[in-house]
Amino acid sequence: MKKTVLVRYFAILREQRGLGEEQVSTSAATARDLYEELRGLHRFTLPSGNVRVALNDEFGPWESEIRSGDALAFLPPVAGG
Amino acid sequence: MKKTVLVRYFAILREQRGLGEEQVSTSAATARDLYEELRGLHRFTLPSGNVRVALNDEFGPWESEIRSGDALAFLPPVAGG
Amino acid sequence: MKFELTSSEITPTALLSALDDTAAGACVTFEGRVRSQNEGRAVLALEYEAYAPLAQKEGERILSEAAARFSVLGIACVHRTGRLVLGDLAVWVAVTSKHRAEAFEASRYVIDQVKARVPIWKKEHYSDGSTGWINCAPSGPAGPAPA
Amino acid sequence: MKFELTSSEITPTALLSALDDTAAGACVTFEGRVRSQNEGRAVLALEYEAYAPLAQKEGERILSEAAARFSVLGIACVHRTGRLVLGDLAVWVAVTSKHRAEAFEASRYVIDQVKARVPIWKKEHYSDGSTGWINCAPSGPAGPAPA
Repeated sequence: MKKTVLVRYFAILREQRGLGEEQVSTSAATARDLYEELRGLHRFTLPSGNVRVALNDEFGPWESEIRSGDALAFLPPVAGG
Repeated sequence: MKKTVLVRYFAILREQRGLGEEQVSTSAATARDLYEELRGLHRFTLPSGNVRVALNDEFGPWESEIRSGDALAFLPPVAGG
Repeated sequence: MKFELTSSEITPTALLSALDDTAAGACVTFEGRVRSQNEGRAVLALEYEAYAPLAQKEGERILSEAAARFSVLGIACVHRTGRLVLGDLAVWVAVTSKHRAEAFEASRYVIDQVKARVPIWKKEHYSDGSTGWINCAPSGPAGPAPA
Repeated sequence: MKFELTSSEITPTALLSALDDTAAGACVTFEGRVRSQNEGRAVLALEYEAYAPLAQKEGERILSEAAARFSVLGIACVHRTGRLVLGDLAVWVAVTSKHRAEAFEASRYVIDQVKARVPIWKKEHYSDGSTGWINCAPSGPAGPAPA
């Protein structure tokens, strides 16, 4: 069964996707499944091992189950400072 | 044979001596001998183990021989910063 | 204790006066600036992009951790976002404490953790017209860039 | 690279601009201030006395050592002499470097060595009217006071 989630992209992922956020309809069960689905679709260069996921504005594990209405963000390696 | 040296005192030694510098006529052979002589005379509270000596504006060992015309300074434990 | 993201120039003087405290014997500040070279390439400008809600939370957590680990009196960190040019202040950390060891250790902790954990990204613009997202080469390590 | 003793107020802003360098990605500053308490006693003011010619030489030696040990771009230290009141800046250290580790390590080295080696003495004036030369109790240890 499909669910609809908000996905935010940052930095290199935002540029590779060509937008900062979008509503995505997916049947992915976990955050990792969703990232792999989107990575295939948009040819993201970063493997999930180099990316972190945030669920509803908090860091989460890749195995987090996703539900309709969730907001996910995919975070490339950070480089503040 | 007596020699004449300039002696400078700092901080607590200056206060215990009551002046910042003076010409001293002494037969002391080394800087340590001179400090011990002055310590007895002026009742300095600091033993030589807590004091350093400078000879002609440079740190020196307590065993430095002193000569007429030398400038010695007796330095209590420092406390900058 | 204050963590801040800002898109306008960081002004240390005003920020420091908020930390004034006559109980403080020590104040250590760290300034991270845009430098002219990175890994041998001439840098003209850079952009910082932040995931603001989570960057704010993570920044505040780092300051709380530093305050819990080290005996400090005041602690602050400000990070720029947006476009910066050479010499601009990118990040500023200040810690006040009674004694100096704590201010050194806490400020080092804050900048190390901010660089490693806060969701902020840096894109460099080079003199040859190319650009690059730092740490985002597909095969490169995921660790933070130095300094 | 500059070591300075001064009997007038230390003004970090002017001193920092002398260290400006677009190759510098990091600047660490340390400020030592007159604090209101020392070992449980209320401090109102203090006096620093220096053996100026030797303090200058020893301060310059410390900066040279730091520059030789750590990869720094700029390094400066200013120490006050004379009478200071609460909150006054007593000593200021700044180090610029490409990367942050060197600036932290060199600034810590400088302040630690300055406190341990430079012939400067501190007399505290307490709220009860008494005074004391720090580290000069006859039976006390000869090491430098913290902070």
